[in-house]
Formats: sequence, structure tokens, C-alpha cells
Amino acid sequence: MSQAEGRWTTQQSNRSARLARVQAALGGALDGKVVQASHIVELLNAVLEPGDRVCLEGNNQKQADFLGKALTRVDTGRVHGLHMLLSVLSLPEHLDVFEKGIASKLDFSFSGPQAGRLAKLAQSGKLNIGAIHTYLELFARYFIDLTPRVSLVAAEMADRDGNLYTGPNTEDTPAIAEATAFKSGIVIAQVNQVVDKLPRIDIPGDWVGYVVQSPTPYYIEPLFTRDPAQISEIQVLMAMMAIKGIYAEYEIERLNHGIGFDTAAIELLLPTYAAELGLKGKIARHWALNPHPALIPAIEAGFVESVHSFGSELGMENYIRARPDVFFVGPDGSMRSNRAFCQAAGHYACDMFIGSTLQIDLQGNSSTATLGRIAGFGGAPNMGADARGRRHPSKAWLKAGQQAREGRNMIPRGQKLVVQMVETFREHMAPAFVEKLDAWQLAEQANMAIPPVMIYGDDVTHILTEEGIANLLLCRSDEEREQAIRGVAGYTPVGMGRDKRMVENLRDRGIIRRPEDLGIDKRRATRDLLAAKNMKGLVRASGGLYEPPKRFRNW
Amino acid sequence: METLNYRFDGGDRSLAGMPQLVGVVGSGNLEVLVEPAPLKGACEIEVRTAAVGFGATWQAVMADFHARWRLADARISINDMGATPAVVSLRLDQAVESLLPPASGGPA
Amino acid sequence: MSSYLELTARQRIPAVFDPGSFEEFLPPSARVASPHLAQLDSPVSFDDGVVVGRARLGGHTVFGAAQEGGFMGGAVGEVHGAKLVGMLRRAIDERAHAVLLLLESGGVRLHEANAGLIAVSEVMRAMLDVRAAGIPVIAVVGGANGCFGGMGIAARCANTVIMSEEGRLAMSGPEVIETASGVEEFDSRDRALVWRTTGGKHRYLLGDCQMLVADEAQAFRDAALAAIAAIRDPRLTLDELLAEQAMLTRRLDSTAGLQEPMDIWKGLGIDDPARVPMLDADAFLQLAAQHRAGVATGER
Amino acid sequence: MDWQTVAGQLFPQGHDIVEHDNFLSGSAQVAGQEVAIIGTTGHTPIGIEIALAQAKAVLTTVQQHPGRPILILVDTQGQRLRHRDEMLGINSYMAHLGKCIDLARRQGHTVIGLVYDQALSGGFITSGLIASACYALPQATIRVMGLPAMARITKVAEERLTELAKDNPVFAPGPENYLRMGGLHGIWADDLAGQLARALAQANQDDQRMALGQERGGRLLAQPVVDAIRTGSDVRPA
Repeated sequence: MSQAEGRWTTQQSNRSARLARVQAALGGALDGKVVQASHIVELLNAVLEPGDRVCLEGNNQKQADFLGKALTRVDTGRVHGLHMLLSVLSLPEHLDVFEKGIASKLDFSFSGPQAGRLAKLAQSGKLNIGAIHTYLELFARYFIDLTPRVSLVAAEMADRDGNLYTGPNTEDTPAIAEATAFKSGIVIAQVNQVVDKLPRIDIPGDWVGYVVQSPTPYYIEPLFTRDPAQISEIQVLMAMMAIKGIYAEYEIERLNHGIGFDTAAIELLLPTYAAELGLKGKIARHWALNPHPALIPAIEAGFVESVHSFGSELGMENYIRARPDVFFVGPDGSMRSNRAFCQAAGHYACDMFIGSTLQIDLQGNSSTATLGRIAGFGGAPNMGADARGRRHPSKAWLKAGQQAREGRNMIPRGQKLVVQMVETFREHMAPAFVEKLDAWQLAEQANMAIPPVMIYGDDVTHILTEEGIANLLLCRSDEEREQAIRGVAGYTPVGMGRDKRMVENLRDRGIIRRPEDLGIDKRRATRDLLAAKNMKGLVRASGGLYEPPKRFRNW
Repeated sequence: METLNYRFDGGDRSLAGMPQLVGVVGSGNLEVLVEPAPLKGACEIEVRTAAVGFGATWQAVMADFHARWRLADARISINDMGATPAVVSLRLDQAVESLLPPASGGPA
Repeated sequence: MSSYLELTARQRIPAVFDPGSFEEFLPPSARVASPHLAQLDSPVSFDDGVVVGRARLGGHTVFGAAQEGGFMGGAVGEVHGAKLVGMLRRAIDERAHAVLLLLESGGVRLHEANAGLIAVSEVMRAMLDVRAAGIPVIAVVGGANGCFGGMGIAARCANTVIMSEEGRLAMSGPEVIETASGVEEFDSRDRALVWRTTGGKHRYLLGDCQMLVADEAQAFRDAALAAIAAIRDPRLTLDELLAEQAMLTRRLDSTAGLQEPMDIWKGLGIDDPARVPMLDADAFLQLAAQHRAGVATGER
Repeated sequence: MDWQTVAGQLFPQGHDIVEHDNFLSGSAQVAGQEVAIIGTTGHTPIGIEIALAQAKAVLTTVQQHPGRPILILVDTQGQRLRHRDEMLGINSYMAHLGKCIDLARRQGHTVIGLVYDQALSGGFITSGLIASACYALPQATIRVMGLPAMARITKVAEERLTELAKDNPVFAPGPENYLRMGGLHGIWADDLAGQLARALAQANQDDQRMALGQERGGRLLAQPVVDAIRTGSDVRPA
């Protein structure tokens, strides 16, 4: 090889050197691409180099937990100062590597249960946060300036050639593997099983460096299962308001839901309340959504035409397999999810995002940040933002755009509906409406460049509380916006600080709509409106196909 | 625990029938006992709550309740375990609806 | 079709007894609440979590009680227990046709622990006094909080226990066992295991509950009517207790070494025990009819 | 106190009580009368086997020795906390034991409970607390659960509970408090043999514990509640 050629192939040469180190270190413990689980730490010691960018597949749901644990046991003399890339940092070992000095820098998206410890480590200086991203941003940076040298991913099965079957929980794997494999990086996959023939190939074997069968199946969390038994009468009322006051009003056909009980209540009211309003076939036909068990009754009632998913949900496998007209399934019958595509779909192809939050300020900024915790964002900001690049029209998009521009000298365009749905008080009487978000204080504490806002006020189009719906599209000044928000903030200090006359005026103009303005009889807001009242009801609705995880059963 | 007392005059709707209890003293919930009582036309409300320091909120919720129903000669007693105003209003309405004569209709 | 489990104690009364027939003893307006909770800064309830009174069921005078699982888990304190005892004694005074107890309780109320413990034993003795007076006692277990601790024992002092699959009848809650003996002993988060271990179907198969119904208020009412009608002599007899001794001994012997309820069901001759949990009440009763462990109680 | 010492003091003329896996059974003479003894020792948790063994002993006494008084010797740390016990229905085993004792009493057997060491929660309900009358030795431990565990479950600070326990029989462990509440008929400081003879002679078949609790000032509301219900009146607290 000439010197000139070598100048442009340093990454490839480096990759070859790593592979050779592995061959030398593992010898007989290596069977083609298949590594014995007992040699996993040796493999990592040989593959990794100090300062490597390492993507560890921690997804919203599935976790490369075996590889994550192995990474905490590497020889710190050889491997240190790693730059970790994680979309979801949710297992203790994800932070153990920082405590042990194996890694020092972190770029991530969501931290959930580890948020408190992450904040402490960041404060102690053992962990240096590059940035906190949304999922799409982080995936995007894998292809721009944060390309992994080594990726540790999880799949259900592999064959001896390294082909991977990710099954229903494909999630982030394609994005990670593609970014790594095509930039001379090395993909190492933990799999539940090594088999001779895969049900289907999700990741081609020539993208994959090594495969290891982990002693226990990868950890996976049922994040999207909401037991209908826990839905309150207030949530039923809010779901009625959402359906009648927003879904019907804008004829929303393409949408994404958050994961809370509020939106589960809407899903369970589609076959009852929405059907009664004659909305079947007119609303909620196409979804970017994980396979929510609460959506089963609506699917069975024929409301839902298609669902594309970020990931799967435990227990839904057989139901999905039996409904290929609705879900995206492979020739083998199991679903294929893809977080990157679904996030893009949610951003560009949906007319509405509706979800709950913890705090909303007077500008409509909405945040789930809590003091002492660095929780990150996940995917909500991509869903809950106007897609300013969008050009294709739909009724809902056009109507929202028209409401926002009416009476102003602006060129016509549409707008995405972004609805924040929240009870005025959370548990323990914590008000959902505040003058100033906790995010400001958190930003100061953790030295962040900007307060961690989940959804920016200028993207929020509607705020829905048990008190009413505030349509921010129709507000014509900052003052009107503020009073519209105060007007649905109920008995919170923010709500009680409203200008009563102005709020009544906003109500006359339809900017604030109370349940009675929508023609909703509050006495009908009982749990009897739910298409399924408990987990067993969901199983029944699925014809016995849905098998809830054991922690959700009371039978 | 905190005890709060409110009294509203000027109501004009009287209750009929036996005292009614609705709701349960469980987390985020409350029980509301509504009874007809000779109170010279007033509506008296006593709240015993586990959530201390929300007097102003209760005052506002109760004032709206009175404006909505305009009860006269009524005693309302509440045991609360941190219910939100939405739940409080819902239980109050349920309790009153169970005690108003059928012909008297809904809230004003 | 209304779920019994979702109803409050106060809503269960008119759903199970003849509508409009219930006369409550010491109703909420009497404000006989616990005298012990205030000092612990804990809210009281005007009925101390139990509704007691006299009603009609199928036209007969039947005394009854309903525990409110939403208030302190239905736990028994001084007043709560005394209301039950008072109702049971008055049932004897007035020669009631039967007593129907809608139970939902975690057992002794720890906020007034000593009073609660004694009270539960008083309830048990009063129930047995009622039976000794020739009055049937029926216990219903179908609430979300189950029937645990001392009230789990008390339930089994009734002539007949009626459960839904969702009801749970046991002594110590899974969380208590997990805390004391570790998650390997009993994983309280494995709710399917919790229900296999303590739920209505398992209790029915073992013979600890005599009637199993779907989670519907009407089904409980119908079962209560049938149970009362079936009892010829509600009094406790030596023969009944000898039979129960034999049944409980058989149970111990035939389950030696078993750790999993499904293995017990298999031992009872159910070929595919894994499908038992998903069967609805009718299908389950059909299956169980051939396999249920022998029962010896007052109604036979 | 170990059971041999207690038995020695209760039955100075001798007894034939034997211990088998913490289960006690036997008989002895009290004031010229044969008495059956059933009980537990070693703070043993009450599991399904030992509940069943006690029940069997009671039933055997009822069958073979009609009318013979029964003394229940109580020493237990409470119900056994095991999955298998719950799976097999420990509540039914305990209820069965309780019903056997109840039947014996109704058939003319005077049943006396004696807490000679420890009586906790579920283990006590179907032993001492279902007897015609229950007594305790002064140094016995009687409680539902310890204050630290109670603090965890009730979410009341342990210091506060300890403070309240000083003069409030409702929380505080110990025989004195159970005596005040009527849960115990008496505490036997000495002359156990004489105390037992008197207890057997005085035993009453009716449940008088509420009245005792009211008389002794430890449980003021229970009896008035029962009276109000039976007379169809309102409660007039004492």
C-alpha cells in the first residue's frame, strides 16, 4: 500500500488492527464472528482504544445490558476516557463506567431512572456532558460528527454469519449499526440466541463484527402499558374534551400520542364516545405510536387503519402478528419497529401530537424537568414541534395554520397541532401551571446553556385541562396568550391570578372553551365510558391475543 | 391536619331527604357529607384536610361551588386526603345532585 | 354490567341488597369516627371505613356490612371493629335471616394496632356467635384490596365465602412477605403470581371459597341468595370441623414440596393449568367442577 | 421464660407436656381437675403445620375428654411469612384452629389462654384471643408489630410513635396495655397454679373484653358503639 493511499484509509487500517488484536487475544474462543460469553471482557479489552466514541445500545425499551455490564469490567489501564453515546441511559451500569474512569464524556438523549445519579456525577466532574439531545438529533449526529468507533447493540437472534434478527424491538439498532459499520467502526451484538436460520434479517451480517450469546435475554421494559383500572373520572372528562373539542374540530386523521393515562383514556374512548359522535373513519386513522395495549379496542372497532412504531411492547407480539393490516410486520409475521423512521414520521407526517407534561409557564413552555435530576428529552420534542419543513397539506394542518394567521398579512401555510394535556394539579397538590419553570433553576445548577424545555411555547397550539381548552392559535397578543393559559389553569395560583373579564372575553371568542361550551355533560364522565376498564378487558378485546406482562395482571 | 370553615349566605335552594355521603377518604380523594340543617338560610362547610396550607384554594373552590348551587340550610362536612380541586368539585356536585329534588335541575 | 370491584362500599350495599331496603346503623351523620387517628395526623372518615346495618335480601331481613377498602385499606380499628360486632350482636337480638359481610380489608389497622387486633378477634367471635344462634353468615371477597390479616381469618369463620377471581383472600400480603423473607420467597411485583397464590380461582380450587362468580355486583347478589338458601344448619359442628381437619391435612400431604400454585392445580388433575387464569368464570367453574378439592363446610 | 419453668409453676404436682417441633401438648391436674394443655414455644412462627397440629389436639380433647378445660400456652412471633403458607391458605388453617377452640368452648370446655413469653399479631388472634379468657405473665411481649415497622407502614415518625406509646395503650406493646384495653383478663405475677385454678373457676363464655376495656379506661369507644347499635341509639362516649 502506498503512503498516499494510506492517508485516506486510516480508519480502515485501524479497524483491521483491532480485528487482528481480537484474533490474537481470543484465539479458540472465537468461532468466526461468534464470541463465547465468558470471553466478552477480553473482546472489549482488545477492540477498544482509549478515547473511543462508543455507542451502547440503551433504548427506550430494550437494553444491551450484558455488554453494558461487561464494559464496566474492562481493564482501565487499556481502556479509559471513552466517549459514550446513549439514546437512553437507564441502567446503573451506564453510569458505573464513569465512576470507574472507563468513560469520561457523554452525549445522550434520555436518562429516566438514572437522572438523579447522573446529575451528581456531572457535578462531581467525573462525567462531562457533551449535550442533551432529542432522539432524532442524536441519531443525526451519529452521521455527522458523533460517529461511533464501536457500537454495542442488542438483538434477539444472530446466525453464524453475524446476520441479526431484532424482532419487534428493532428500535435504534439500524441507525446505530449503519452509522458505525459504514464508517469503519465495529458493531458488537449481544443476542438472546445464536441460531442456524433467522426468521428474517434486520441487520446484514457484513455490518456486524462480533456476536455474543448473552447468558440471559436482554432486559426490556414494558413502558407503554397503562392499566385502564387506574384511569380517573377526571381523565375521562379530559378525554371527552379532547375528542370533541380537538380531534373532531380539526378532523385529525394522523397523529401521535404521549404515553400517559390521559392519552390512554382518549384511546379507550374512541370506540365509545367518539363512535357515538359519528367520528369513526373521520379521526385517528393513522398513527405513529408504540403498540399501546390501550389502543386495542379502537383497532378492533375499526377506527385505526395503520400504526407505525418506535419500538414494540411486551405482550403485544401475538396481537400484532394477527393484525398485519394495521402494524408493520415482516414476512416472518413479527413487527419491525424503527425509532428513527417513526420519529421522522411523527414529526413530518402527523397532524397532531398530544401528550402530558409536568409544568407549563405563562408563555406555554412545557417542561418535565425536576430539580436535582438531569432527565433529558427522548422523543417528545420532535413530535411536539411544528414541522416547519413540511409542505404537504391536510385538513387539520391547514385549519391550524389558517387559525394562526387569520387577520394577519402572512402567506398561507399550515401548522402542526401540538396539544399539552394536563390536570391543573398533580399529586400532592403540585400545580401544573407556574410563573417560572423549574427548568431555569436546573439549568443554573447543572450549568446548561439553555433551560431544558420539552416543548416550546411557540409550538404549543392547545392546552387542555379539566377546566377547558385554551386555543393558543387564536390568540393575537402575548397578553391574550397569557390570559388564555391562566383561564384554564383552574385554582392554581396562576389560574387565580387571571383577569376575569379578559378570560370571559376569550371564552366568548372561543379561545377558551369549557366542557359546557363544548356541549359535554360532565355527569357522563365516568369510567363506564372506557371501552376496557381493566387489563383483562384489553385481553378480552384482543380475543385473547394480548398477553400482558405478569406485573400487570390480577388474575 | 388543618380545619377550615366557610359560611355562605344568600342561597335559595334547599335540600331534600336524608344526609348523603359520597367519596372515600383515600389518597387524592375525599368524602363529602351533605345534610339539610337549620342554618338560617346559610350553607356551612367544614373541611378537615391532610394537605396543610391550601386555605386560599379551598376558599375559591367553595365560593364557586356556592355560586353554582346556591344552597340554603345545608351543612357540608369534608374529610380530605389531598384531593385536587377538580376532584373536590366533582364530589361536591355528586353529593348535592343526590340530595336535590329531581325537578330542581342542575347547577345554576 | 357493573364491576363489583370498582364500587365503593357504600355503592355495593344497594347493588347487592334489595334496593332501597338498607337502614344504616350509626350512619356518617352520627360522626362516630376513630378517636385515635387525629394524634397521628391522619384523616378520619365519618363511618370509620365500614357501613353496617339491616336490609332485605330477596325479601328476607338480612343484616350486613361493607368495608371500604379505599379508607386505610379497609383496616379494622376500634370503632370499625365495634360497628361490625354491634351489627352482628343485633342480628342475633333480632333473629336475622342471615348476615352478609362484604369484606375488603388489610386486617388490623396499625394506627391503632392493639385495639384493632383485639377488635378483629371480637369480630371473629361475634361471627361464630351468630352462627351458633342458627343464623347463616356469608362473606363476600371481591374488592381491589382483598381480604388479609385477621379479616382473612375472620372470612373463613363464615359459613360460605363467595369470591370473584379478582378478589384475594390470604393472611400476610405479598409485600410483607417480600420484606421479611426476600424477593426470592415472594416477588410482590409479579402480580400474576400474587393472584395465582391468593386469588379467587386458587381459593376455589383448594376449597377455601365455596362460590366463585364473575366481577359483577349482580353475580355476587345472586350467589349470596343461593348461598343462604343452601344452608340448612349454620351452626359449627364437630363433624364439620373433623371434615375440615381432614381436608386441610390432605392439602398439606398432597402438596408436599410444591411451590407453584399451577403445580397444585395440575395435582388436582387439571391438564393445562396455564390456561386457568384466563378462563372466564363460567368456563372456569365447568373445569373446576371435576377437579376441585373436597370441601367441608356448614352448607353440606 | 421457658415453657418447662412455666409448666413447673402452673402444675406443681406434675404434668406430661411434651414438645414436638415447638408444639406443646399434654395434660395436668389443676385443683383436682384434669386439664389439657396445648401450645407453642421457642417464639415459633405459626405456620400451617403447627396450626393444624394445635387444632387436632383441640378436636381430640373434644372427642375423647368432653368438658375437660383447655389451657393454651402462647409463645409465637406471629404467623409464618412464607409464600407456601399463603399459597396453601394459612388463613384457613388459623381460622380452623380458631373454630376448633370456639367449638370446644361452646361444648363446655373452659378455654384459658396464657401468654408466657411472646404473642404477636396473627399468631395471637386464633390462640389467646379466642379463648374464654386470656392472661399473661408480666414480662411477656404482646404486640402487633414493633414501632419501627409500624412507623414505616403508617408513615408516622418513629419518635412520635414512641412518644405516644408512653401513655397510649393503643400503640404501646406489652401486657399492661392489653390489660387496659380488655384484651387480657389479668396478669399473673405470681402463684401461677392458684391463678390458673381461679381463672378456670371464673371463666365466662361471653366475650366481655369490650366491657373490660371500657371499665379499665383503655378502650372507651368500642362498648358504647356496640350498645348504640344494639339499642338503635346514638353513641354517647364514656
